[in-house]
Parts: sequence; C-alpha cells; structure tokens
Amino acid sequence: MKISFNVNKMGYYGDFGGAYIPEMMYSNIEELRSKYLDICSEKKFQSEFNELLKQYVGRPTPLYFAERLSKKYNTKIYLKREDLCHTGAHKINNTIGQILLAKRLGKSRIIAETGAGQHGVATATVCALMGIKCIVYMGEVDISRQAPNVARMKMLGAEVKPAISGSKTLKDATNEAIRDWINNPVDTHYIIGSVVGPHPYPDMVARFQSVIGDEVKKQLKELEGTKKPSYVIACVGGGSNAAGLFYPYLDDEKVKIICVEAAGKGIDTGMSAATSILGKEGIIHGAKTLLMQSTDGQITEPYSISAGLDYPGVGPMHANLFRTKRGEFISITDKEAMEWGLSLSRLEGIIPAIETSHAFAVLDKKKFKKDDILVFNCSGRGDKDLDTYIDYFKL
Amino acid sequence: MKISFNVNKMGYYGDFGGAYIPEMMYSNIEELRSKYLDICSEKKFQSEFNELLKQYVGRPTPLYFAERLSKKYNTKIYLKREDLCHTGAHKINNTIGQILLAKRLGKSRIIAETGAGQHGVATATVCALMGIKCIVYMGEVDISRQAPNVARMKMLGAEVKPAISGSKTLKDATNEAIRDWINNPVDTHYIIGSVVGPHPYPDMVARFQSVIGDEVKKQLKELEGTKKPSYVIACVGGGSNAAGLFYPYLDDEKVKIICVEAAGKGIDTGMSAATSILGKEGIIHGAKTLLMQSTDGQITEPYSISAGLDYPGVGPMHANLFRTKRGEFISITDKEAMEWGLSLSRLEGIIPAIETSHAFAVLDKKKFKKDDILVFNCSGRGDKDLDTYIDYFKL
Amino acid sequence: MNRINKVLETKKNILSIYFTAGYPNLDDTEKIINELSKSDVDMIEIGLPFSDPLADGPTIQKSSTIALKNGMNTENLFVQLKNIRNKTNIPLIIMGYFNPILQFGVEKFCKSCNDVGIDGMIIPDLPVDIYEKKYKPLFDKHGLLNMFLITPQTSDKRIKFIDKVSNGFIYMVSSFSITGAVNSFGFEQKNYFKRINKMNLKSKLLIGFGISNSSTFKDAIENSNGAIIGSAFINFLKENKIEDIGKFVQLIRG
Amino acid sequence: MNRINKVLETKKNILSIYFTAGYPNLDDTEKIINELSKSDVDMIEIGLPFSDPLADGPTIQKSSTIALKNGMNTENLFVQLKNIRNKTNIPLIIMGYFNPILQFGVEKFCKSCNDVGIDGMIIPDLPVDIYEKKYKPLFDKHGLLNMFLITPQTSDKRIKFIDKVSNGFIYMVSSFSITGAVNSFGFEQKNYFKRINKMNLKSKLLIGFGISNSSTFKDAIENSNGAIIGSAFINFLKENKIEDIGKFVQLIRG
Ligand SMILES: Cc1ncc(COP(=O)(O)O)c(C=O)c1O
Ligand SMILES: Cc1ncc(COP(=O)(O)O)c(C=O)c1O
Repeated sequence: MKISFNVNKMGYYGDFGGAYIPEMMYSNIEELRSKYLDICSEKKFQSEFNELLKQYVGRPTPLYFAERLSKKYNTKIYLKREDLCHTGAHKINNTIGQILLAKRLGKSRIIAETGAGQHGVATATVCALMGIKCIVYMGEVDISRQAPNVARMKMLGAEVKPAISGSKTLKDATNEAIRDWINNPVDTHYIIGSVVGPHPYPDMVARFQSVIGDEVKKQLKELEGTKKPSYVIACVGGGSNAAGLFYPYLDDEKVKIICVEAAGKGIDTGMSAATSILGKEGIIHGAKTLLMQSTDGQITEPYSISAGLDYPGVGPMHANLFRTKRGEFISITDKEAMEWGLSLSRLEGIIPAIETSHAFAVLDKKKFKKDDILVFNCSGRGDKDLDTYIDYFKL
Repeated sequence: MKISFNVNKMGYYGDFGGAYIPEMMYSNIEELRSKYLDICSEKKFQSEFNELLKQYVGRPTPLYFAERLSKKYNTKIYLKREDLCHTGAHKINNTIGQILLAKRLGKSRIIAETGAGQHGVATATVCALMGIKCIVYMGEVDISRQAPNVARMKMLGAEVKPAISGSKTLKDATNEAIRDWINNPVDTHYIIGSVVGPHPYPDMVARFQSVIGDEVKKQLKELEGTKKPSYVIACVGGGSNAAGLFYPYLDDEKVKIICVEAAGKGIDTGMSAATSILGKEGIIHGAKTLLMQSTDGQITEPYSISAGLDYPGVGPMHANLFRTKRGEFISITDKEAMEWGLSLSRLEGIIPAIETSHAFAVLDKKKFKKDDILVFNCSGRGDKDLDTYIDYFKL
Repeated sequence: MNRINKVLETKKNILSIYFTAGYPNLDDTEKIINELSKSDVDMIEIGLPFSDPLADGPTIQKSSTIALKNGMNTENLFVQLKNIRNKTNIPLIIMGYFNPILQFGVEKFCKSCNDVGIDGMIIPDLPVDIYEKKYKPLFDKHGLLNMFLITPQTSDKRIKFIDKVSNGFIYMVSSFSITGAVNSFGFEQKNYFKRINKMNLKSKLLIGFGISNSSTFKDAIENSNGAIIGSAFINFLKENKIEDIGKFVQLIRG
Repeated sequence: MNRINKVLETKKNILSIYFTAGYPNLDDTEKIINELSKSDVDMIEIGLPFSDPLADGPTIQKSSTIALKNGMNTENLFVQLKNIRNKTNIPLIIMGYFNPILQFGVEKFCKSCNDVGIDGMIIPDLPVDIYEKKYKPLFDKHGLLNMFLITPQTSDKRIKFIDKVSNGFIYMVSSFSITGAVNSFGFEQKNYFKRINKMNLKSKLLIGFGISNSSTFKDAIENSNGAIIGSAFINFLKENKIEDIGKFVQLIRG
C-alpha cells in the first residue's frame, strides 16, 4: 500500500503528532476528537462554512498569474491570494470553521493565541460575527511589533492579554492560552491558529485550510489546463497556510512541496526559527514533532523578524514531510525576506506580510524551469508589518 | 422622453459637469474625451480590465447579508464588500481602468491626488504592477492622519509629495496634481480618484466603478430573486463609490438612492464637509457642481474626521441627484460615524473605513421597513484609520 | 476703440505687468496701478485673488492667499477701482478664476468692469468654447475683450479657432511650466514661438509665464508683440517699496 | 514494597510537598529534601524544571525559570540526588514534563531514577493512554510508580481506567484552577471530592492544586488520603530560610 502523508486514525503523521496533554485538557480534547469529523461532515455545517467563506471571507481568492515576476525568473509563477481574505490572511478560513464547531459544542467563550496578530484578529472577527466573548493571548514582544493588529482586536471587542513569560512571543502566548483552557474547561473553546497542538487540532485546522488547495486545483485547471502545479510553495510558522495549499497534493508526489522557514539572522547565529533544520523530535504544546530545543529538552526561544514564524516548533504534518523528504525545506533570513517584501511590492503591487515574503525568497535559492508552474501561497498582506518595513528600509 | 440621471453627450448631468479647465490642460482632457469611450469599449481593453479585476483585485466582491445588523434594525441589510478589494477599498476599480487607458495613450508617468490615501495606494499599486513611475500628491494634514497609507505608497515605490497650501487636505492635493499635469502635459496621465474634475473624468470614473452596481444586480438576483434593492446607500466624498453602486439604478426610480455626506462637527459649526446641503453651484477642479464656498466664491476649507470625505465639492452626478431630488442626502457627524465604526466592528466583525462608517449611520436616521432591501456600499476597510479609532475611543 | 486694441495696434515690445489685488496690503491696488502707469509699462493685469488658483505657480498662489487674508474680494476690488480712470488711461485687464465671477454674477461682473473702466479679462478656467457659446454677448455688450491662452500643446486648428474668437491679444504660454520665473528660454520654446508666428494669426501675441528679467523679456519680444510678467513682479513687491516699481520696469526693459 | 505504597498504606492525612529543583539556588535540592524529611511531611515531589510548564501556575513557572537560569538540568539533578538515600527514606517523586525526559531518554531516565532511589513520577503531559501503551514496562522494570491526574471533568469511565493503570496514588486536581494557592474550597469542589470517594477506587487519592494553608489542607484530607502543596511552598521558599521549613509544615498541619 502506498504510504500517505496525511494523518492516520491515531492522530499521527508518521512518527509525529498525537496528543501529549495534561489530564486537565483531556475532556476538551477528547470531546473535539470524538466529534470533529462528524460535525465537519454534517451537510448543514458544510453549507454554513462554505457560505461564510464565500459571502464573508470573500472566497474563492484569486489564483493570480504574476506576469512581471514570471518574466524576471523565466518560469510560471502563480500567487494564491490569501492576502485578499477578510482580515488579510488565510487564518480566517480556520477560525470560521472553528467558531461554527464551537457553537455546536455549546461553548460561550473563545480563547486564542496569536503571534503576528493575524490569527488573533481572525478569531476576534468571527467572535464579533457570532456575538461570542473572545480573549486573545499575545506575547508582549509581539504586542509591540504588531500594533495595528492589537488595535484591530480591540476594535472588534476582544480582550488582548499579554504573555510575559519566556521569549514573550508565540510559544508563550500558546502556553498562556492552554493554561486558560485548563482553568476554564467547561464553557471555553480554544481556537488554535495553526496546524500545531494535540490531535485533532493539526488535522482539523488542515482540513479547514484545505479550501486553499482545493481552489488552486480548480483554478489551475482553468488557467493552465492541469490541476497539478510543478511546485507548491509556502512559508511555515506552525504550518497552516502551507498545509492548506499542500492538502490535496500531499499524496501526489508529482507535485513537489517546498516549505520555507525563517532563518532569522542565519541558522548558525542562535537567532533563528528554522525548526526543521535546527530542531529535534520532541513534544511541544501537546504534539510530538520537530522543535528547537537544548540537549536537555528545554525549548529554545526562537527568533525571526516575522512574528508569525517566530515559533520553535512546526506542525506534525510538516515534521513528517521533512523526515520523509516529501517536502523540501529551505530557510530564509530576515534580510532576504525583507528584501522580497519590497520586491513583490514594487514588481506586482502586492505588499506581502513578512511571513509571506519568506516564501518568495525561494526564487533566489533554486533554479526553476521555464515550463514549471509554481504556486506560491500569498498567505497574508503586509499592512500589519508596515512599521517594520519602513524602519528597515528607512523609507 | 424620460429624463436620464446619467451624463449627456456634452459631459453634463443636468446643470452640472462640463470642463472648466485652463487651456494648459486642454490637450490632455480633449485627448481623453475623444478617446475614452472608444478605448473602453475595445474588446481587448474590456477583457484586460475584467481579467485584472478578477485575478488581481479579487472581484466579484461578496454581497454579504449582515444578519446581526439586519436583526437589530428589523430590515434586510446587505453589504457590498469593496473592503475586500486588493488594497482595501473600491478605489482600485478605477485605477485599474485608468492605468490601462494611460498605457494605450502612451503615457509613462502617472500622477494622482489622494485624501485618505486609498486612491494613492490604489494608484501606486497599479503603477507598480505596470512598472510605471508614480507621483502622489497628498495634503500635509492627511499625510499625518493616514500614516499607514503613506507607508504603503512608499513600499510600492511611489513618491508622495505633500500639498502645503490651503487646508492641506484633498482639495489642495488636487490643485497640486493639476499643476503637475499642466507642467507635464506630454508624458503624464493624471489618475483622478473620484467622479470629480472636468468631463470626461466623472463619467469615466463612474463607468470603471459601475462594476460594483453591476455585480450587486446579479448577486441580489441570486440571493433575493430580484435585481432591485429598495435602497442603495453610500458615503459621498467625491462620490465614486456611490456612483459605482448607483450606476445601473440611476434611471430606475423604484430603487431609492441615499447619499451620505460628512457633517463633521455639525453642519452649523463651520467644521463640516456636507457639500450638498452647505454648497452652492460653482466651479471646482474643472467641473460645475455644488461646492462649499463663501458668498464671494472662495472655496471653503472643509472639515471631516474622515480624510476621504474632507472635500468641499461633490461630483456633478451627485449634484444633479441632489438638485433633482433623485437622491436623498443625509449628513452624519464625526461622532455618529465613529460610533458606527465601532458598532460594525463589534456586530459584524468588519472594521470599516471611517468614510464607510458614515453610510451605516443612516440606520439611526431613517426608519426602514421589514421587507426593505438595503444595499450599503462597504467602500473600504478601516486599517488605515486604526489610530484615529483607538485615539477616539481610548481603546 | 478699446484701450487694449489701441496699445496692440500702436506699440511694439509691449510690456504687461500682473499683480494680485490686495497684495502686499489690502489697499495697495491703486498705488500699484499708479506707479505702473508712470513707468514704461503698456498694460496692467489686476489679479482677482482666488482660494484655489490651480493654473498658478507658488508665488502667485501665496500672494493670493495673503490678499484674501487681507480681506480682498470682488466687491472690494470694484470699490478700489472706482476712480481709477481719473488717474490713468493705461489698459486694465482683470485676471481671475471663473468661480468668484460666477458667484458675483457674470452679467453684474461685466457691468461693474465697464463702470470702473476695465478693458478686458483673462479667465484661465473659462475655456474659449464655453465662453463663445454662453458668455460672449455679455462681454461684448459691456465692451470687454476676453483674452485666451495657447500653449505648446494647443493644436493649430484650435489656435485658429481661438484666433477667430479673440478680439484682444492671445496669451501665449511660454512653456509647460507654471512654476514661475525662469532665467532663459530653451530651444523648444523658441521653436514653438516660431511655429506660432508662421501661422499669421489676426490676433497679436503676448508671451507670458516665466518672463523674469531683461534676457527672457528680450527673447519674448523677439518672437511676439510683447510679454507679460507676473511672478517676478510679485517677488519684487515682496521685497521692495511700491515707489521703486519704476526701477523694476527699467531693469526688465534692459 | 515501593516507599510510596508503604506510606499510602500506613498513613492517613498524608502531606506531600512539591518544590522545584534548583530553586531558589542551584544546590538547594539536598538541603530542602533533608529539611522536609525532618519535618512532618510524608512525601516529596521534586520538580524537574521545564521551560514551558503549561500545566503550572505563575508561581511554579517563575521558580522553573529561575532554576533553569541557575543551571539546573536533568543530568545535574541526578548528580545532586546521588547520595540522597544515605540521608532519608521518605518517598521521592520526580515531577517533570515529558520533553526533557524524552531527550534524556526514557529508559535512561527510569534507570537513573532507580539508581538514586526515586520512587515514582508525575509527568503531567504524558497521558495515561500513551503511558500504558508505550512506557509502562520501562517504569515497572525500574520499580517506578507513575501517578496520574484526574479533574472534575474526568469521566467516571476514564477514572476507572486510570485507577486500573495506576499503581501509586491518583492525583486529584482540586479544581479547574492552576492559578496557584487559594484560601478555601468551594461547594463545587467538595461535591467533586465526594463523587470520587463514592467510586470506591483501588488507588489512594491525594488532592493537589490550591492547597495553601491549614484550612484548605483540612478540607482536602477530609475528602481524601492526603494533599499536595506546591505553589504555597514555593512562595514560602521565596521569602524564608530553608531551615524554617519545619515551621511551614507545622502551620499547614495546623
Ligand atoms: C500572513 C501569515 N502567513 C503565515 C503565517 C504563519 O502561520 P502558518 O505557518 O500557520 O501559516 C502567519 C502567522 O501569523 C501569517 O500571519
Ligand atoms: C474607503 C473610502 N470610502 C469612500 C471614499 C470617498 O470617496 P468617493 O466618494 O469617491 O467614493 C474614500 C476616499 O478616499 C475611501 O477611501
């Protein structure tokens, strides 16, 4: 039998995944695990989900042929325009799904962690839409470097609570959210923002995001007469935008997968977030996966200029793509990413999120053929990062 | 014969419109006037325009049924989601059209004026896309209150030039742009951002924006079984988002038109931009229209908390809608608009531009029936206005 | 015969000077006109200040803003000009944007001009087409000439039309530039002057925009019937006394 | 017989105290264990500090951060505990998160525990299911008990499963709260204690989380075989000398 790169019944991708959780989370995780597939396959759920994606999020997002970029690199470059989603990134595909799920589970209070703030905004947005209370945990460092998104969450009525432990970034915000859930196990649903955490989160989030890849298949068929690009390319923080794009292609090895990680100041500098290259197998936030850690098993404080990639772990799906070599992993420094942010702005009139910029830098790392079809996930827009760009380039 | 509320062959809407321009602009305006209809009706132009609207801008934008809002006001409320357009407002519909036109006219340099910065960003964006030099004039006051958009224009490679005369807002930026055009009549195209200025600008911009109304017709037919809403409602700065929504309904008086203007601190305070109510017939930026002016014919410096509505004139189409009573004109104060910005964020998870917020305030000014179908133009997103919102509400 | 036409027919190397009414001080209008009349100047353009002078460069913009702040307005200008014809017979032209005139009432405006002895108008944002269709009879009735601009972009056909409608001079915009005074004209501008001269128009030509010193004035009069100075004169007024206007004119005449 | 089981069988009103190894100072481990052994304490939980202790409240988090900064690590802990069994026979439990154990090697970890005389483990993020399927044989081989938690949300069925797998005590989480010490238990918590007691489990029950003073300790032992104190003891260590530990224990015992 052919091996699959998707999750198995036990919640594992190869060696990775599972649910390494404190007992205090067990009832919630078990409730989710036992119900998510049924709920998600309900007709009514499907139609509500698809309707909101269409009418509220603005899906399908275009698959845009980047003419100037393609010419410059002498290959065919398509951008999947998740930056056009309501709230400005792919994150909302997942929060729409999870809020509908939370309602069916009878939850009246939502918590979330956020790094770049995109997931926080996406969560605050769906909570406003449904009239549900929302608390977002965000590292203190991220609160200051992603100020516009903090403002947006407040406008949307969410409470933003600073995580002040550790590196004060995404990992610590996640710890805080988990602690909140442990303290509020009855009325609260925790909307995780990426394909991380204990099973069934990685699979659930990947399914909600898979709309990205599903649309690409249809759109590419129309535009190029084939459903299959040569490459699907995405940045990887936790891995949700990548998972969403890769999903329908996971087991089709004719479509090559490239995961782009944040090298920060360089993978040898100790200031990096290139999880797959620097990480070892271990457990973070309830999942067995690759993570950056000391020999002693203490989780390393990661670094990236981009708040959404500043995470020491990676989703178990991606850990497996790395180990099995199904995916090629490339790491991109702050400098390379920032310059690509400017390049894409000037070449295509699209200011990408710094997370997203990392993906495009692959074009300078790897030679592609003239007939190759590259689909990049343009995971988010750069509005939240303007201060960082402006400071960096002294514009 | 039935009167039409659309432009006539001479470039007039009733008494309003025309081209009151210095001779130095004549050759450019005449070139435009004599060619725009032919160019716009070319098959190739149409298909490029529509393709870019679809693949790059992300059209069609959803017509979103706002459930919580509808419930609260006991009527049917739809939002035309122009906030989901690439760059965050309807403005890009027009700049896509004009850049394609400019290319056909052989122009190699683009100038634009901007108030809120949305039109500046939309212009900078299409210039980046086409690789054409771009200069944007922006009032000094607006530069400081719309900082995120200034940053975006710079990222996109545009030069932002401050207008330092008069009220240092939109009207002055427009003066500066016109002066630039007079100084550079050969290689330059001036992309005006609203349905203002000399003929053929108002008609040309309205045509490019009419995609909004055309989509509404189709979408409403699908959603409600009728192409005709009871009301179409939009904020009016220069009037382009309104014109785009109203366009296919202009001559169908069964569809009621509501134009919402900025009352600023109140129409009697001298700090206002409620042009139709406070204005008199006159000439501004080359068009005969309604404008706020002294008895002596000096143009009044307008005021609104919203940079995009802070204009002392109104497009000639709207002046005619006002005079003929085809449209109902309602003015909304800063305070009312700001509160609606927060309300829409909290009720529907959509943070609107402050310009857009004005439109929604109509819901508190007028009683609608349960079966009425209201289509609001959600002309832009509020990301550019976060600082103003946060300051105002001390969030 | 209109004073403008008389000058156009009898003089060569015409010098016309523009100033903004109400600048530097509200009541300088009469003084400036008198001083200009005494000097070697052939025509005067009185600028009616406007809040949004979109065809003017920064110097004239700034003078307009100050004049408006000083309290200048249309009514006021006519009061200031009430007795001007007791003092001078020099051709007087009002240069103003269309909106203040429209608000004042075009007919009333023409009549007031006639009353105080104004000879003509330059209204940069009233195109010849609209003038011809709608306002010409009023101007004619009150004995006012209306001067139109042409630029390097104006087509021969349109120039001929303007020439036909014109009953005063044609205001030949020197270049693309409204940025104010320059130091000398370039190759392109001179070519343009030549081209227009070859057209054998019935109207006399005055060159304006960018004339700032004796050298540009010389260039201009070599190619036309005269020149108009605006920004350079406003700049002069900013730094000098009104009594010294004669010296400014001498410098230009060279 | 394992020291833990001996205590569970022979004692009532068991008091188990948690501290973080390496806190307040790197080398306090032995001193604290000795002082606790001398006092009226029945079991000791030695916290192996972790960078991301997601089931702990701020007090224990902070002590872990400091301990790690002080240089505490797994290797080091076993060195510090090398001769501990020369000094005390009190049951010793290591409480630690799974990742450091996994990196050390689970088998090597169990062996090291056995070598220094550790009696059991509490690993909050190693669920009973995974333990049972994968790691139990290793623990058994090295004579280590593994203690599991239950909470008010744990279903009866799952409690029975945990009871079956357990060979030490069941750690009964007092409430939903990991925010640290509280002053007294509420109605809901007491109901929960009663419910569990009615289940007639084979395992003994110790109540943890939120025990901070004699009153909450009394509440706990009324409903179980004993109680575990963590945050309150860490807070005590922050402000007091290690030699005074006996007084803290007296206060709790009341
Ligand atoms: C725009 C954007 N792209 C990518 C990411 C990384 O997350 P993931 O790897 O889950 O897609 C983020 C996270 O905030 C983001 O905002
Ligand atoms: C979001 C938005 N809405 C409305 C306007 C007003 O312009 P118009 O009346 O031309 O639609 C602006 C202008 O900048 C805008 O940015």
